[in-house]
Amino acid sequence: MSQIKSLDDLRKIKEAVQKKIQLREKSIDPEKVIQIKVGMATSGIASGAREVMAFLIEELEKRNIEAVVTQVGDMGYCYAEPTIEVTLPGKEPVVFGNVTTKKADEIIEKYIKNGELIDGILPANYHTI
Amino acid sequence: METIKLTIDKKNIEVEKGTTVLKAAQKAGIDIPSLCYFSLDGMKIENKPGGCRVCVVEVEGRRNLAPACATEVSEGMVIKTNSMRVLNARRTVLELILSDHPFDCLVCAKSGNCELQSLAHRMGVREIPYQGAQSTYRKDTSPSIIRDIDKCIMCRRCEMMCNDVQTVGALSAVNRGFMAVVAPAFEMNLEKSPCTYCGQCVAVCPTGALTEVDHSREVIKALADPTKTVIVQTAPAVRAALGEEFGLKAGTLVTGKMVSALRELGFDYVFDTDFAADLTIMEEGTELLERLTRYLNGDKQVRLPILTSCCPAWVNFFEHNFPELKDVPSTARSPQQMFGSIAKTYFAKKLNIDRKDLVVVSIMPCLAKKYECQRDEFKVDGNPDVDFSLSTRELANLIKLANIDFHALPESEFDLPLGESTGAGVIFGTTGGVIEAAVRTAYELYTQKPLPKITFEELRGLDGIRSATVDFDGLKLNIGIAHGLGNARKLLEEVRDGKSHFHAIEIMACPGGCIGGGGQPLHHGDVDILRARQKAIYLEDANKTIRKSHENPYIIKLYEEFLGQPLSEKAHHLLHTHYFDKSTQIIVE
Amino acid sequence: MTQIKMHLLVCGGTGCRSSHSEGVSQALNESLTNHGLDAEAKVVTTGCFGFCEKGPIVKVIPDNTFYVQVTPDDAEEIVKEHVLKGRKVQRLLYLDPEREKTVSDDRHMTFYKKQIRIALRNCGFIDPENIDEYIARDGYMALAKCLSEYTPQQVIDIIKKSGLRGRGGGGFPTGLKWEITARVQADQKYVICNADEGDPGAFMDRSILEGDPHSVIEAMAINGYCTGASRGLVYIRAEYPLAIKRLQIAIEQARTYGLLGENIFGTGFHFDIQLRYGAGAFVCGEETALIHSMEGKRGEPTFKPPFPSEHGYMGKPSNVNNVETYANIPVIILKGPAWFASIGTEKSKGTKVFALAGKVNNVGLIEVPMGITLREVIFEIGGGIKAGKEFKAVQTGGPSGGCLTARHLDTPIDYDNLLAAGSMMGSGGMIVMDQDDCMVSIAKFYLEFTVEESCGKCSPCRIGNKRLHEILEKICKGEGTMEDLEKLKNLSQVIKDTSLCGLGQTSPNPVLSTLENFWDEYVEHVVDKKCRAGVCKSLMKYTIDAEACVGCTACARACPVNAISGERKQPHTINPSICIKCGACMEKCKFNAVLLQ
Amino acid sequence: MAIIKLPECKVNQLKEICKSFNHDSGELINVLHKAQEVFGYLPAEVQEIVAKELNVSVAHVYGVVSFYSFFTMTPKGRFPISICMGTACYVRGAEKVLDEFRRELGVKVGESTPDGRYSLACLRCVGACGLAPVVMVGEKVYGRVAPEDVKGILAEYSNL
Repeated sequence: MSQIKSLDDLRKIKEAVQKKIQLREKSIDPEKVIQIKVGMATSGIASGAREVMAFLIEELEKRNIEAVVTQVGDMGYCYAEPTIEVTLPGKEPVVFGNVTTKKADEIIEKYIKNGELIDGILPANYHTI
Repeated sequence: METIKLTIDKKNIEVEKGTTVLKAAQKAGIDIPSLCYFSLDGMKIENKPGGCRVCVVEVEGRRNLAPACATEVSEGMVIKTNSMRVLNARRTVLELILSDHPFDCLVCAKSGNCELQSLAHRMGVREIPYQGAQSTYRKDTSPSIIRDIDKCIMCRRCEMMCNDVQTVGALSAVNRGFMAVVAPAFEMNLEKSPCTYCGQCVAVCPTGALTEVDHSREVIKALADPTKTVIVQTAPAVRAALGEEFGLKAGTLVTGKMVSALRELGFDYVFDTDFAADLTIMEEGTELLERLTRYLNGDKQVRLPILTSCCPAWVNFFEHNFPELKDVPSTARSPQQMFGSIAKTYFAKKLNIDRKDLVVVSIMPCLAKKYECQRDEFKVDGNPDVDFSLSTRELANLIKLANIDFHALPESEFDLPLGESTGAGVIFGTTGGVIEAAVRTAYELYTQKPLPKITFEELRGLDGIRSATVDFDGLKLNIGIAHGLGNARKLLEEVRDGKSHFHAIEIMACPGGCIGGGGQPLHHGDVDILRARQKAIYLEDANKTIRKSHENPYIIKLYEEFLGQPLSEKAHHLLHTHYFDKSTQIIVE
Repeated sequence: MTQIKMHLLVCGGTGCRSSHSEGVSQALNESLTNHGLDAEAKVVTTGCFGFCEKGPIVKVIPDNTFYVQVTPDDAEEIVKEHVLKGRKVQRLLYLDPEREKTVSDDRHMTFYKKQIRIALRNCGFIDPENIDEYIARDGYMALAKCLSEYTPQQVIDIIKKSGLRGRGGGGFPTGLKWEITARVQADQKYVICNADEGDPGAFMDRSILEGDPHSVIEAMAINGYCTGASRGLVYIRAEYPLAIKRLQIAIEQARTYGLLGENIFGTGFHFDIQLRYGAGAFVCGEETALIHSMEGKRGEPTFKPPFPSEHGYMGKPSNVNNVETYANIPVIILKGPAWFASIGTEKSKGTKVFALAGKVNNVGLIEVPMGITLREVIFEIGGGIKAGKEFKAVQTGGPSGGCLTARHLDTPIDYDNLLAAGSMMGSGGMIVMDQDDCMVSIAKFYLEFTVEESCGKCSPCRIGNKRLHEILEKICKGEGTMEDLEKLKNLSQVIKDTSLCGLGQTSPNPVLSTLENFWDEYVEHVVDKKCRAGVCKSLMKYTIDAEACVGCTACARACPVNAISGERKQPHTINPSICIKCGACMEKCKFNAVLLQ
Repeated sequence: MAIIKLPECKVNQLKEICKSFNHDSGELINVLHKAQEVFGYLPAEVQEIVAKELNVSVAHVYGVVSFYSFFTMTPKGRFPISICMGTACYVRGAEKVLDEFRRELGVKVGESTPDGRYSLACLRCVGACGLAPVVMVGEKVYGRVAPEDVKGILAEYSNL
């Protein structure tokens, strides 16, 4: 560890370490940021949900978008795995089916960034715990 | 001087900033009762733990009551010392203290002289409503002091004396809460502690928790035994204080009445420790000159400064705390022991009786003397040179016991030969006196010239540590004086560290010297009493025709007939001693 | 690189560790490794979550899943189901007792709903042994701001404006205290943190030190800057080994970063902190006693004035605040005094941490805004009284506080209201009692504590409290008289009025408040010789229900003192003058015929 | 004159502790903590040496030792049992648990069993109020202890 010699040093360290707990910071009030839930039941995992989740976490951070990505169990859309649910602050949740990394990229760019609705939206008829 | 205006019981008064409410009230003529508070003004001795809560008063604007002893006055303060709230609280607190105190006033050694008892009397306590368990402890008897700490009220005066003033560290508050009490480490006996028996704890104890070991019964027994010749010696400070026990003003000299009283009590000979004090000067003065001469002749082995050794508590102190310096003090025994030694040899021979049939009693202002006379090195075949040592207080009790009207007694003279003394012997009773007496003699012996002026004002006073330089006809003699063992410790540390510039140091364990001894009438914190006693001692000196020890004709005769020279082999054998290492030893197994 | 997508926060507070939370962390870590998930999810040991009732607690982030009473054996399931598959482990979720539904997201738990966490902001959120996590939460930013942007007086003014009052008991305005210490001229001054939390049943300060030690260190440094002190001392109970360890680690890390030591932030300000250990004396919570203890002496208080601000440790001016007070400071600096003052009541600003314990469903550590009512605390946050029993009293302020009753339930909690109600804020103990608690015995219990903890220096506390306790014992034994009740009153008043320090000045509070609020119960003990709660054994009587007794003689044979007589197959009777109330008969009786009344 | 006998290594250890605190009498309590860690308790000999090393009177050291409940002059049992008597534990029945331990072990609070196996003590709040009443045996914490559990707890240690 290096010594902190000034306020700037402290700020730099803060920025560097903030990521470590960002996950927790965002969870304090998840409604204020974008919430993304990834269906992660066995079928989801088999159809690549884990890769999609990793992609989302990485890309959102790269693109400086504050979001909480959580995993949930079976969403009840076996026909459209992997599924993800995106909730923009103050809006109703929207569920996307058959999400690949490519599709995920599109969701980020269009729906999350600009609120544009895109293909693949599923009717909201499920309950998560 | 910044002053503060305040109101106490509707009286407007103005006092110096920093004054306590207790003292401010005193100034206004209001005597707030107090218990744990104790001070010897001007001697830097003060005990104000604010613990007993007897002196509480009501301060306007304050939520709870304030202890008058610890609360400093502030501008515009309005104080009530006698509101119902105060009176009820004070009484309840006192009742609580009494509820944890044995009810054996009738047979208590302190009865009649107990501050707790007088307080209960003053407040008219007639019952103890809050009765319950009492804290009880083991009773402890040492050669000098009895601790009956069931009677301890946690005023902490003894602890303050033992630690802050005397730096002896034998006592400390121990335990917590209801079982808190002042005791030696591990609540062991005082005898196993570094206690010096200076008796200052006894001198300040407001109750019967700390008292002296009473030897008057043994003395009465000896007086009643027709086979025994009983002789008595009286220490110089006793005559300056004994009168107080009979209602006389402090500082009244009662030498002649005291002698008469002792005769009435049946002592066969009434002698004076002052005689032995003169003898001490002969030995100690000569020792000083001897060491000094060796030193001036370039002897590197010689230990200077020389330290006086007539105070037994002081001897105990360095044996416990500075054993590495045990060859520094003079080897001369104390006057009490010199007297005993000469009485049981020289005088017994004169009477032609066996030492076992001669009982030597000493009247001392001191409690350490009780221990001193029991030391093994002052016994011959188990028979002590001094059989019993009584305190000034015990003597007063004996006189009262014997129905002697002290005031009506005539003035009488001491018996001879061991009753003749000089002014030098008398001043042993106060701080600075021993060294002044020694200087009077040493000067004339060293310079072979008569003293131009007999008194040395520069050596007198009540400051804890004093120093002066005396001109011995060109030889500048640096003299140090300390009274109170805490002050002594400071000088001792200088000696130990090789930083002392003194040639001779006088040390007395008690504040004020023997006039403030642990066996004296209780002064209850009145420093004027000590001053008056000191004045009386110097007056007695001034009244004497002979004021230098080496001019005492009976001392001269004693050397001619019996001892030969000071520091002779016989003198060494009878009048000198050696010291022991009493410090805690760690033995590694 | 795989991103960490999940944090598993495991409570590492003393409470949860007592129920083996360390084993849980270990098991979680092992399981994550076994499943190859250690790069995706991370186990973090945090400070106390406060919900000690149901420890050990594991909280899963980011979905705020709150698992309770987790054992090491549960780790595998959590990892396999929740971490891997996103399925919450139902059986470990908290069950809301009122709605009888599991609550998965702790934000919806009534226990947390009314809480505002300022002093506890980082407890249960960050890893207290990692300074980076503290810095990530704006840690040391307040110190940096003070040193670089404010004068000491400006900082003091901020604290004054915030209205923060000492959280240790007395409620003295913190800013004013700082100002007094700052004004005294001296060559050396000290910043002292009182972490000698001795109230039985209170663990606020410990939880802060265990969960967020840096907040205290930072605040002490800020105080050093304000008062001109370069040395800080934390007086901490030796009975808090974990808090000591975490504090030591935190001090080391702060030193390594140069946040303690010479020339902090390059501003020429020096400050460092040392620890001093308490050794089990409640009275050392009093600041003068604490200072004596730090000096290696008996922890006896001395009369004030002089106050430590003028004449403290080693005779030097010393600012003494407790842990919780310090923990509030950095936030106040960063968020501003107005924000802080917007929380709470007119004279008591901000929040207060309480250790809620006793007969409530949710025992734990809570932080609530000043002005919340006792009802909200006990019945909402605390989840009501255990086993559906009836609320009887709540004792606030530790042994020096008083017992409040149902009629105080809607009193907003702040310094002044509690005092007016005959209790006090104290350091924040809050013990709830139900119908099974005898209020005379409760008063006796507290007095027993005071008697044991009195230092013995002043007579009213040393002897007076002992007498109070004796009288209460007498009453509990059924030997009390009405005169004794008068004695209790007078004695209590005098002890309050004359004792040397805060301990004695408040020790009769449990007696006075129970006398005031439960007078009938005292009278019952004294006059009717009855204890309605059934606690005072001496007032209880064993009898035999003649209808239920079949005369089997089992009880008579079991009685060690032959107090039971009766013919075989006839109802037996107990001679109450012989009975020693050992209960052997009741244990032996198979027909529930022995009654205790 | 007090004579103290202690094994050399212990004396040296004590001296080392005092030295590590610069023989500062203000550190007396920290020194005593360390000494108790080493010896398990603070017998008179240990206090004498500490007094000597820190240059304070042994009465003062004892005054401090006897003031703080954390310090003890009697050795603890091999399995020290502490019952929490904090308020939370008290209202949830700690006293009955204590009574049971007293009965089972036949010792009073503050005493050790004659074989030195167990010692019984009360303490004030371990901070596990959620688990009240709490009992500690050594470092191990037992929560929600009922009088009936006492036998079982003791049984865990009877063969160790």
